[in-house]
Parts: sequence; C-alpha cells; structure tokens
Amino acid sequence: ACGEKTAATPTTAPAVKEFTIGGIGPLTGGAATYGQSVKEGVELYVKEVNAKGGIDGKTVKVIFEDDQADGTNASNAFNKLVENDKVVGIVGAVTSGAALATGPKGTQSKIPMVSPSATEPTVTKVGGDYMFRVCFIDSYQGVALANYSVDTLKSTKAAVLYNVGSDYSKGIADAFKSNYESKGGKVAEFLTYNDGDKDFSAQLTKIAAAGVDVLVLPDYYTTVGLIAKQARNSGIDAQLLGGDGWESAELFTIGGAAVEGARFVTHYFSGDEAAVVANFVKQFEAEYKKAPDTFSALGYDAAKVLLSAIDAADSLDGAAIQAALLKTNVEAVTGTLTFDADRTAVKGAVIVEVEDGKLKLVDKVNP
Amino acid sequence: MQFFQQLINGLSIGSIYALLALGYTMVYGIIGLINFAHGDIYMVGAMAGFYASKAYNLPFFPTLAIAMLASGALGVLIERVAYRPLRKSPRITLLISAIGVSLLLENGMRYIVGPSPKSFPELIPVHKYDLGLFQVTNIQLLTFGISILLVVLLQYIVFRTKMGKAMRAVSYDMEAAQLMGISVNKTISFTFFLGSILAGAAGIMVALSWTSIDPYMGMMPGLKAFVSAVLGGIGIIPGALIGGVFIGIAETLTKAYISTSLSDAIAFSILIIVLLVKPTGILGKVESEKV
Amino acid sequence: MDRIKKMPKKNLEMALKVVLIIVLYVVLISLRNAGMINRYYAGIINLSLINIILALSLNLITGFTGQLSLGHAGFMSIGAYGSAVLTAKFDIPFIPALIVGGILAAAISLLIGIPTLKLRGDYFAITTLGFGEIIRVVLVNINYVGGPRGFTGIPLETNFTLTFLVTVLVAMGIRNIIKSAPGRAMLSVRENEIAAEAMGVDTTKFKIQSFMIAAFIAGVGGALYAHYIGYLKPEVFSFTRSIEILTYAVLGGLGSITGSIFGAIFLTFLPELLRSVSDLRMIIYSTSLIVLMIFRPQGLMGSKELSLNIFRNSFKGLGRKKDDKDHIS
Amino acid sequence: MLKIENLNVYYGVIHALKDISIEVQEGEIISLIGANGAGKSSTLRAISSLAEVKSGTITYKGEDITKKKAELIPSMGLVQVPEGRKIFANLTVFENLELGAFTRKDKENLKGDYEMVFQKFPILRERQKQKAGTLSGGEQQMLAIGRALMSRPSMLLLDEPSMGLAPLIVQKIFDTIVEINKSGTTILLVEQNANMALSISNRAYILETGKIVKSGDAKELMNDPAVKAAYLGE
Amino acid sequence: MLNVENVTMKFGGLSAVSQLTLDIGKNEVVGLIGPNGAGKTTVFNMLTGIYTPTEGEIKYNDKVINGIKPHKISSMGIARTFQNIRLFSSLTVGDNVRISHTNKTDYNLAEALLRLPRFFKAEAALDEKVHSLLALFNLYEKREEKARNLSYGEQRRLEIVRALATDPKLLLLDEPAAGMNPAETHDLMNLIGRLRDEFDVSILLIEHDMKLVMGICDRINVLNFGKKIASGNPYEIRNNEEVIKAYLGEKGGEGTAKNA
Ligand SMILES: Nc1ncnc2c1ncn2[C@@H]1O[C@H](COP(=O)(O)OP(=O)(O)OP(=O)(O)O)[C@@H](O)[C@H]1O
Ligand SMILES: Nc1ncnc2c1ncn2[C@@H]1O[C@H](COP(=O)(O)OP(=O)(O)OP(=O)(O)O)[C@@H](O)[C@H]1O
Ligand SMILES: CC(C)C[C@H](N)C(=O)O
Ligand SMILES: [Mg+2]
Ligand SMILES: [Mg+2]
Repeated sequence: ACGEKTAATPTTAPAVKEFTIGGIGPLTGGAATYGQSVKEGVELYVKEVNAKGGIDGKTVKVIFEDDQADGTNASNAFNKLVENDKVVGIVGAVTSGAALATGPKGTQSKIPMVSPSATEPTVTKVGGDYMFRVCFIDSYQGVALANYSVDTLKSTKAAVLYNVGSDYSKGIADAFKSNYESKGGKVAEFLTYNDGDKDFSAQLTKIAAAGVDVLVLPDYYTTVGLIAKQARNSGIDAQLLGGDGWESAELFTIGGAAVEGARFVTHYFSGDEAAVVANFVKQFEAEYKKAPDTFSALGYDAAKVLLSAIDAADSLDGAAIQAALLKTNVEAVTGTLTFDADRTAVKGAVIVEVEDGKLKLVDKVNP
Repeated sequence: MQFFQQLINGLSIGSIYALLALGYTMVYGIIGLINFAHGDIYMVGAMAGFYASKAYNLPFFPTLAIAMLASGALGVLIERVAYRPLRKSPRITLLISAIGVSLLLENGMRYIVGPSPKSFPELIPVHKYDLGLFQVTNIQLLTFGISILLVVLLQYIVFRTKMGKAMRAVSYDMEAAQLMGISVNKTISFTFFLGSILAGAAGIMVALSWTSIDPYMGMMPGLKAFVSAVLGGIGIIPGALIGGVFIGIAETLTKAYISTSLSDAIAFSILIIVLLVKPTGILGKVESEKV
Repeated sequence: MDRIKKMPKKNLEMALKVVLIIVLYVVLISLRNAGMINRYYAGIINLSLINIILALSLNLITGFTGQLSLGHAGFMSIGAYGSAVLTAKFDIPFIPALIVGGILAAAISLLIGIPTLKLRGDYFAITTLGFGEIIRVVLVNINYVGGPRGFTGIPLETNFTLTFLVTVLVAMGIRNIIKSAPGRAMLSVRENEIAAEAMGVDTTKFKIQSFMIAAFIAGVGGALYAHYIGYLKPEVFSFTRSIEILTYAVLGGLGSITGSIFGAIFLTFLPELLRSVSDLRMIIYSTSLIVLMIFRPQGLMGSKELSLNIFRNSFKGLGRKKDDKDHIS
Repeated sequence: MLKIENLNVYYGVIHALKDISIEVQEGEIISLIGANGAGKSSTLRAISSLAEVKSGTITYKGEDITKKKAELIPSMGLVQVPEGRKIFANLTVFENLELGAFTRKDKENLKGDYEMVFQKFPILRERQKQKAGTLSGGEQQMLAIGRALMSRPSMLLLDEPSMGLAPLIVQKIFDTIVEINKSGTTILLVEQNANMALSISNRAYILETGKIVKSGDAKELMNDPAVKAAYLGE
Repeated sequence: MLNVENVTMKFGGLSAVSQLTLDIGKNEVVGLIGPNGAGKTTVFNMLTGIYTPTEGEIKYNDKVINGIKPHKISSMGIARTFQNIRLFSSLTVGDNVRISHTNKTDYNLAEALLRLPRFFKAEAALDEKVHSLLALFNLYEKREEKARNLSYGEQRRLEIVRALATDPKLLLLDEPAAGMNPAETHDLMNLIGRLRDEFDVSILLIEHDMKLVMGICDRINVLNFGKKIASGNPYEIRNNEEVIKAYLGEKGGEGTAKNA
C-alpha cells in the first residue's frame, strides 16, 4: 500500500505551520453539481483565511474528496482523510446519504464534521455529537412554505409535485402537506416523479385539471426549471413555490419566463446589503467568474464555522473543536449561525421572488 | 378528456424513446452489442448542437445537422477505438468496454463543460394546437414525425440497399461475409454511423422538448430506450418505434391513473410480462433454431 | 490409471492452498494490528472481500452458467435490507440474519427465475435488469425501511475475520460446485443448451439451481455490506451497481474464480488509488477499463485459474499457454 | 495461377501447416487429400486470408496476396466455399445468392446467373424465399456452392463440397465441378471422397499432419498402393 | 423397442415428415436414408423431443414419448449425435463426455460442496468410464484439449462418444461419417458394429455413405419428401427402382460413395 508517508507528518506538534481539513461531496456522478459548488465555496473561504495569515499563524489546507453521493464511497473518503491525511475536521458530507454513512464514524473517531447541506432530519442524530450542519432541515422549509401559502398568499387549494427518490424533496413535501392541511388548506394533488425524470406531462396534466392556486415543487433547480416550463405549457398558472434547492443563477436560464413570479424559501438573499453577503458574492464572482449558488454559500459557511471553531478552540484536538463548535455564533452568509441541541443551525430563512431574472426579497421567516 | 391528453403525452415521450431505441436496435441487430454508450452519444450530440447553435446563432436544421454529424463521427470513433479490437472476443467483453466508454463520455463531458445543466435555446418557438380533445405542440408533432420518417428510412436501407444486405450478412457471420467480399469494418462503421446520427437527432429533439441538457442526461432515457428496443423486439426497426411508444404510453397512463411513485416499477413489470408472453418482444419472431 | 498418481497430488495442492489462505489471513491481521494497515486500507480490504463475494456470485450464473444477469444489485439489496431489518428492528443476531438474508434473496430468485430463465440470451438479461429496478423502486416506497431517506442504525457487525471467512467459503464452494456433476451441467447450459438437453441435462433445473445459489451468495454479500456500512439507501442498489459487479467478474475473467477475486480487488482499489487526481478520477477509471478490456479481452485470468500448477510448470519451463490459442479463431 | 510457397500456419502453439508449397495452373482441377486434422481446411483458409500466415507466400495471378485483407480477395475472382457451408441462415435463399454477387459490377448479367444456379440446383428455386437456416443440410451445401458461383469466380476453393450430400447429388456436384472447370474456372478441391476427387482432378497433393507427403498426377496417385490403403479405403 | 406410428411434422405449410411409420427392434441397426431435405434429421428431432410431432405417436418401450422434454427422453435411453456438430466447444473433451453422465450422478449438490467420500468415489468411477470410451474412439490423447480445437473428423467422433456416455439403449447417429475419409469411415463402420455388440444398443443411422449404410444396416428405410418410399434389407433397397431414381442414382450409389 502507498500513502503511508503522510502518516509521519505530525499534526499536533507545536512547530506545525499547517493543518488540513477535509471535504466530502459528490464531484462526479449525477449529483456532481452540488459537490462542485460546495467545494468552490469551501476553497474560497480557506483562500480568504490563508490570505489573512491563516488560523493562529497556521496555513489551512483543504483536501476535498469525491464520494459520488454514495455512502460507501463517502465512507472510504472519510477513512482516507482521517487516516492518511490526518484532517482535523471535515466539511461534509454534502448529501444526506453520505452524511448518514459518515457521521457516526466522525463521532467514533472524534473528528468534527460540519455538513453544509445534508438536510435530512436525522442526520445529526444518527451521526452523533460530532456531526453538525449549517443548513436547516427539510421539514423546516415545508412548514415555512405552508405557513406562507396560507397566511400570506391566502391559498386554499394546493398541489405538490416531488421527487420520490429524494429524501430532501420528500421531506419538504410531507411537511408542507401536513401543515397546509392542518391550517385548513386542501392538497388536491400530491404527486411524485423519479430521480432523473425529464418529462412531467402526465402529472402536470392532472394538476392542471385540478385547478390549484399554489404548486409546490420541492426539488433542485436542475429539475424545477424544467417542471416550471412544462407546467406553464400545460396551462397551469398557479403560484409556484419551492425551497432552497431552487437557488442558483441557472434557475433563470433553465426556467426562463416560466419561473417569473415564482417564490421560494432559502437561506439568504444574495442581494442582501449585509457585508458578509456582499463580500462573499463579490469574492466568489472574482474567483470563479460566475454567480454563486446556495451550495457555494453553504460550503463557504460550513468552512467558516469549522475554522472559526478551530480558531476559538485554539487546538487541533477533535474534542476541543467539537466543544467550540457547540458554542458557535458566527456571522455567516446564510445568516447568524448558532447550533441547537441537535447541532443543526438555528437561523432565519428568507422568501424570495424571481423578478426579471433576478431575485427579490419578499419576506423573512424567523427561526 | 384528460385521457386523450395523457395519451398524447405518452405518445410524445414514447417517440423520444423510439428515436433513441432505433440506434440501440441498429447496433444490436448487426453486432449483437448492447451499446451502453448510446445514451451518452446522444448527450454529446445535444451538447454539440448546444454549443454550435450558441456560438453561431444557428437555427434548428443546421443545429440538428451538426448534432447528427458530431454524434455520427463520435460513434464511428468509439467503434474504431473501443469495440473493433474486441470484435473476436466474447460479446460480454464488448459490453464492459461499452460501459467504460459510457463512463468516459459522461465524466469527460462533465470535466469539460461542468456538471450543471445548460438551458437549451428555443430553436423552434413552441406552438400549441388545441384540437378539442387534447392539445399538442409543434415539437411533439415534429418528434413523432421524425421517428416515423426514420423508421421508414432505416427499413429501406436495411432491406433494400446493398449496404443493408451487407449489414445483415455481417450480423450473421463476419467471416462468411468476408468471403463474399464484404468489408466488415466498413459495414460496421456504417452501422455505428447510422445508429449514432439517430442518437444525435434524438439528442436535439429531447433538448427541444425538455429544454435542459447535462452530461448525465443520457443515463435514464438510455435505459428506457434500450428497454423499449427490447420490448419491440431488438434488432427489428419498427419494433423500436412500437416499443418506445408502448413504454411511453404505459408509463404515462400509469402515472395518470395508478401511481406516480411506482410508475417505473410498473413499466418494468409490463416489460417482463410482455417478454414472458412473447419471449422475443412484440414484433420478434420466435425462430426455433434448426437443429 | 494415472488417477492413482493424481490423487495425492491433488490432496497436496489442496493442503497447500489451505495453508496459503491461513498465512494470508494471519499476515493481514498482524499487519493491521501492527498499524501497517490503517483503518482506511482495512476498510477497502473489507469492501474488496465483499465485492469478491458479489463477483463470484455473478460469475456462477453469468460466467459458468452463461445467463447474463444485469440485476445483481437487486439480490444484494434483498440480502442487505432483509438482514438489516432483522438485526436493527428485531434484534436477531447477525449470523442468522445474514443467512436469512441470503435465503430471502434465493427465494425471490426462484420466483423470478422459474418464468424468466426460459427466455433466451439477452432477453433474460433484460428481465433481470427490470427486476433490479423494480426492487429499487419498491424499496423507495417502503417507509418502514426508510424509503428514499435510507435505513439507518444498522449495527456494525461485519468484521474482517467474518468477511474473509465467508469469502473463502464462497470461493471454495463455487469451485467445488464447478468441478462436480451439477457444475459441469451448468457449464453445458452455457455451451449449448440444445446439446445439453439431448445429453440428459435438465437445463431448466440447473439454471434455476445456479441462479438460486448465486442469489443466495449475493444476498449474503449484501448483508455483509449492510452491516459494514451501517446505512442503506435504495439508490445504492441501482443498475449502476449491478454493472459494477458485472465489471469485476468480466475484468477478472468470466469463468475463472481467481479472476473474480483479482477483478474485484483491482476495481475496488483503483478508484481509491485515483483519489489524488480528484477531478480526473472517473475519467482515468473509465479509460483504464477500456484499455484493459482491449488488451486482455478474456479478462485478467481468462477462464484459467491461478493454481500452484502454474508455478510448478514455470519451474519446469513448461508454461504452455493452452488458453491463448482460443482467442485466435 | 495460384502459387503457395513454404507456407507455415500456427494456432497458438499448434503448428498446423509446415512448409507447404502448392501450385495450381490456370484451368486445372487440383485436389488436396488428407486425414482429419491434416491441415486441408487450414490451407484454404490461409489462401483466403482467414488464417494468419506465419511465414511463406501466397501468390495469385502474380500478385502476392499473403497479407491481403480477406474481404479484398473475392473481387480478384478467388472465391471459397467454406467447410461447414457458412450460409447466412438469417437471410433468405435468394438474398444469400445476391450476396454471392456482392462484388459483381455487371448487374445486367445477374439474371442469367441466378437462372444458371437454379438450373443446377432446382430445389433452390423452390425455396428462394425461405430462410436459409431452415434448409436441410444438403440444401444448404447446394446454396453455398450456388452462392460462390454467383460471383463468377476465376478460381474456386472448395472445402469438402460433397459432405452430407445424397449420392445422387454428390454425383451432380462433381459433375458441376467439372462443368464449372470446363467453362474456365480453376478449381482447388479439398475432399474426403478421395476417389471421386482424384477421378476428376488433374493433379493432387496429399497432406499428412501439416506436411505435403506426396503429390503428382491424380490418376497415378489413385493407383499408388499406399494412397489406396490410406485414403481410398481399399 | 421404438415404434413410430403415422407421425407428421409440419413447419408452416411444409410437411417435413408425413405419416411416417417406423420400427426398431432390440439390437438392430436400422438405416434411415433419403435425399437431402427428405426429413431424416427432422425424424431425429422428433424422437429426441426437440420437436413435437404435429400428428401421430412415438412409442418407446410401449410408452408414448411425444412432447416429452429432451432431457427426459435422454434419461429414458435415447441418445443422439448432431448433424451440425454441437459440442460444448470451450470445454475439454473429457468434460464433454462427463456431462452426459449428469443424470446418473449418485451424489448430490451438498455432497459435492462438502467433497464427501461418495463424491470422490463417483468421480473416480466416472473418470475410468470416460477414459475407456475415449480410448475406444482414439480420442484419449486429446482428453484435456478443448473440443473446439479438434479437427472436424475428431469432433464427429467426440459427438458419438458423448452420446454413448449417456448409456443409451437406442443410439441415433446423424451422418457420423460426414467429413471422414474412406479409411476412417471404414474404421467407424467396424466401431459401430462393436457398439451394437458390446454396448448392447440399437442404432438408427442417417448416412449418405452407401458403403457404410449397406455394410452395416440390418434394415433400411428410405424417405423422400417426408414420406417413406421403401424399406427392406440392403439388397432390396439397392435394387429398388424408386430409391434409385430418387436417391441413389444410376450407379446404385456405390459409384458415388467415397468408398467405391
Ligand atoms: N482454431 C483452431 N485452434 C486451434 N487448433 C486448430 C484450429 N483450427 C484447426 N486447428 C488444428 O489444426 C489442425 C489442422 O486442422 P484443419 O481444420 O486444417 O484440418 P483438416 O485437414 O481440414 O481436417 P478435417 O478433414 O477434419 O476437416 C488440426 O490438428 C486442428 O486440431
Ligand atoms: N425448423 C424448421 N423450420 C422450417 N423448415 C424446417 C425446419 N426444420 C427443417 N425444415 C425443413 O424440413 C425439411 C427436412 O429437413 P431435414 O433437416 O429433416 O432434412 P434431412 O433429411 O436431414 O436432409 P439432409 O440429408 O440434407 O440433412 C427441409 O426442407 C427443411 O428445410
Ligand atoms: C446538496 C444536496 C443535494 C443535499 C441534500 N439537501 C441532501 O440532503 O441530500
Ligand atoms: Mg477441414
Ligand atoms: Mg439432416
């Protein structure tokens, strides 16, 4: 076997001028776009930190491993990062499946893990004390959407079209349905499609016939843009609603006119005046020549949370970092971050609307 | 009248499967290879069309032509590099090589253009015709028309032309075909070219109907199209059309009236049941082997 | 006549093999205890062993019996989910759960095998593909096992010793089957079904037998996997996974037990070794797959077995490559 | 017309043809006789470039064709009726014949040639539309010969054309061979039916385990006691 | 032991065999000859269960066997060779023969898995049987060779050995001498004679080599266009006008047969 030589590098000895954090996410395969975005966000933050002299004078190195959004791969990546690269903490895993597979290992080996985007409710519970996340959970968005529909939009009849193969999509859909109904609304159609589907005409034909005032599409922008277009083509003019998965500049290119007026819950508003947000967007555009999406923002935040904790702990020891993480209070791109008892970020959400191919803030939801 | 609309929906997705299934059937029919890379060739065709039309602001037909040529050339290249050296090896070896090619195309394209989806330009403005019972778009009509046209064209090539006879001879026995003076290499290259330009056409039609393309877009439709080809009777050209339309309609009606979440399971169950009743597909002839 | 000479030679070889396997086990264990094999490598070794089990299973039905299975991940998932339900939800000990997982997979294989195994050639392959997808979609829709969210909280019971033992048992078991009358009957099905029938081989029976044994082994492999990783998700058992298993077996050499072993080890380690090139990883992986197939179309081992004979013969300078000529015509 | 010099063919480690030299003059019928596994088929396969030649040369009409691609050889007029017929089972009888004429440029004469084949083998006319794979063994053999004739070969290589044929047909096949030869086609004939073969041949070569052990005038060989014992079953 | 009664086999519109009646007694060698396409191989295919006759009955030891699966028929004691060779081509010559013994294996899968003594005993006995059969047909030296690497004539002989290894009571040989030279054919003829005596089998033989057929058959049936046109002893057949016209030709077959 190879790679043994890195094991010789001491990590906790005082003389070290460098330490390593890991990243785990899909860089290849169907979910690659999310992993790549997160990776860009993480690397951007690390670059900023290093430019400012690192953490306690130590340079930060990131090794981002590919997991193809698959548990086995993620688990191998985790072992490699911990055993061979001697990372002190990990940003990841990006997807819930991978996070569920690696979280318990993190806790077992006392390596703190901060997931930017694993929104499945049980990720931190299954993962244990060392598993954190800077995103809210799926049901939170579902509840927020239901409240917003009934309270603000005065909607009475809704349809939901979600991805059965995705825990994220299903989580939001389920939460929306139960809350919307408990508030007196009627979910006229609660329909699904499969991962990778590109044609939704069968479902949309049914929804069009049902005549609803809101249509909830809890999935990622890659799919949502398509559905929106096809929905408009099928003569559906209901208000389109969605979650954080929508957030990407690509949404407007894919969805075009069809997403005009659509609203969704997300972590932050990229046009926000706040300095962190403005700085992030500026830096990101300078570095990558494109607009950031939510996952880059979350990756950036996860890296910030992890490195801030390392800074605060003043140690590279896992337990110390974990303790510091629990006390997190960081001004991040996606809001002021603290962790609840479940080590999930407590932060506000925003509701934004697409207007002329740009986002407009329409509402804020408090934690 | 939702039913008729759903039927049209099914027909329309079915003709897309059919376009792809035709390519599978061509290649399978001649060299017995399940060309797993076919779905990815179609992705490359769509990508080529996308970049070409973006760069030169091309309208529909030139874009289609470029996509078809690009994927045709790619098909020939793949055959030359990854399949030809394996011609005398067991078929399953080719299958693995095809899987390698498929992974390479997906990941290579991801490396070059990035993983996120691209929005395909509206080369033909969508028109919707309301026919009372149902509505249909010009793109749906075009896709369906193109599939039918290609079926007829391919039938003609395979059964009426000299090249077609050579293809069938090669498919049965390469060595004996050589003894007739048939160039096996040329014939197989031609087959791949044909199959792959069909994939290119399918790529553009899909991009037009579904409006977004990405490096992994070939996987699922590829699988479904392959299943369609088998269902119709693999190696039989009209079978690809029938199989595609059958799967498309079955899938759509299942979603509309039975269950959206189990629709894939049901579509595959239908496939299995059809095969049990008709072991060589809908149009397949049960040819008892002469002993 | 030369049977008398051959018998002890065979026994000697058998004994040597057993010794070699034990030595390998002891070496690996000591290296791990000494810290030379860290958890990362140990994990990959464990996965390799599980993949060997799956590859061997596929090899039995596809390599030896000639029935292409494109839905092996389906059987794996039945074993994985079945055993995980027993251990995680009913607190049944792991070993019985493992066996029940295998039996469940075998039972399902019987159910689908009886009607579908009479389909010829690729049509059987397609039905297995369809079956694999059906299982996956059904799993997504069963909330009891987590649906799309996945199945968490599976006890981590799989360890190196157990996986090693199961792998050895499976490899020996398949070898023993192949070199016996039922195994030869399976081979004859692959070679020529009509002739096999005419020689009195009940081809349906042997196909089903082979399919069930393969499904059982795949189920056991799935159970080991479930209790190694601790977390299951339906999409892990997609078509892609079936193809991966097929690739192990073909790259190693269909019809060769040692081939499956090398194929699985090689292809489990390769993507890990390629981690350093990150973005290019899958590109290099796929390219190597193509290149390997082109240069060794018969797989790493062809249909040969790595046996001690090879060493013996090469000492005598008698390394006559019997197989190579097969690929000329 | 055809000249083989010091030909060696290997299958892996098996040395199937050992330094074989054969010469066929225009207009001749030459027989190649030998036991099972002697290398007769290998010789024909090497000529048609279907077997890989290790060393030696094959010249046809003055051109070295040793390394020529198999598919280019038929258009030189050098055509083989292979062992085991190798008809295209998935095609109809008529399509098989059409493929025989694949390299022909003179489309206008094709009709007459189909007629000629149908006259030689009337059963093929009846079965024109039948899938060739469902023909009886003998019918398939006739089709294989008919198919080769469709290319109007200047030299025909026949690998056991009488195998599996009814006596009446065997007679007919040999008559046909003579007839074809008379109309200008040179013949290299591999046969187990040595008696018949020799009786229509000008010269013959006898192969034994990959080597030529005897050659000469066909009639003389027929009376050679050793040949008689080994190959003529007397 | 075998009675074929009014059997017809149709393929689409074509009657490959019509109203055929045929009997074979114990230890008989019966010839089945006729022009190409007369339906001889089709008869074999019906006898071995590969085709089910459209009409009529096939009785073997007074039991009707039409429609029974080929492997069951084989177990009942009917074995065949194939005109178009169908060996297990990538297996060794030895294994080709061993496979024919599958039905008679007296150990089960578990015993094989665990390599219990019964397995070794049975395998040793099988080896002995296989080796002696191969030796009889001059293939012993090739026992470890793959079947596909044999020459055509060797493959023909292996077909016969493989059929014999099923321990048949009735052996169906479809053109066993095809591809053999006269000397080899002569040896084969002697061998077939020995088979009848030493292996106690009846033989139904399809062959176009008249010397072989006339030399060894007790009785001969002649088919033409699926119908039986004659039956009798070799002398009767040789002189039957209709047979000469349809099949043998003026020279009585001898002239065209390779052994002339
Ligand atoms: N593809 C092959 N691989 C290995 N050995 C082969 C191959 N083809 C032929 N041989 C061997 O080469 C030798 C010559 O075979 P060939 O087929 O030329 O004989 P032949 O004279 O035509 O015999 P027959 O009369 O039986 O057809 C034989 O020993 C045969 O076993
Ligand atoms: N499966 C089938 N489908 C259609 N026709 C068939 C089939 N099998 C046989 N035939 C036809 O039945 C007839 C008899 O064929 P068969 O093979 O029995 O002839 P045969 O007497 O064995 O001839 P030969 O001596 O040439 O081998 C032929 O005309 C053949 O075309
Ligand atoms: C990046 C996203 C695809 C991750 C998703 N929210 C999940 O939990 O799996
Ligand atoms: Mg030969
Ligand atoms: Mg016959």
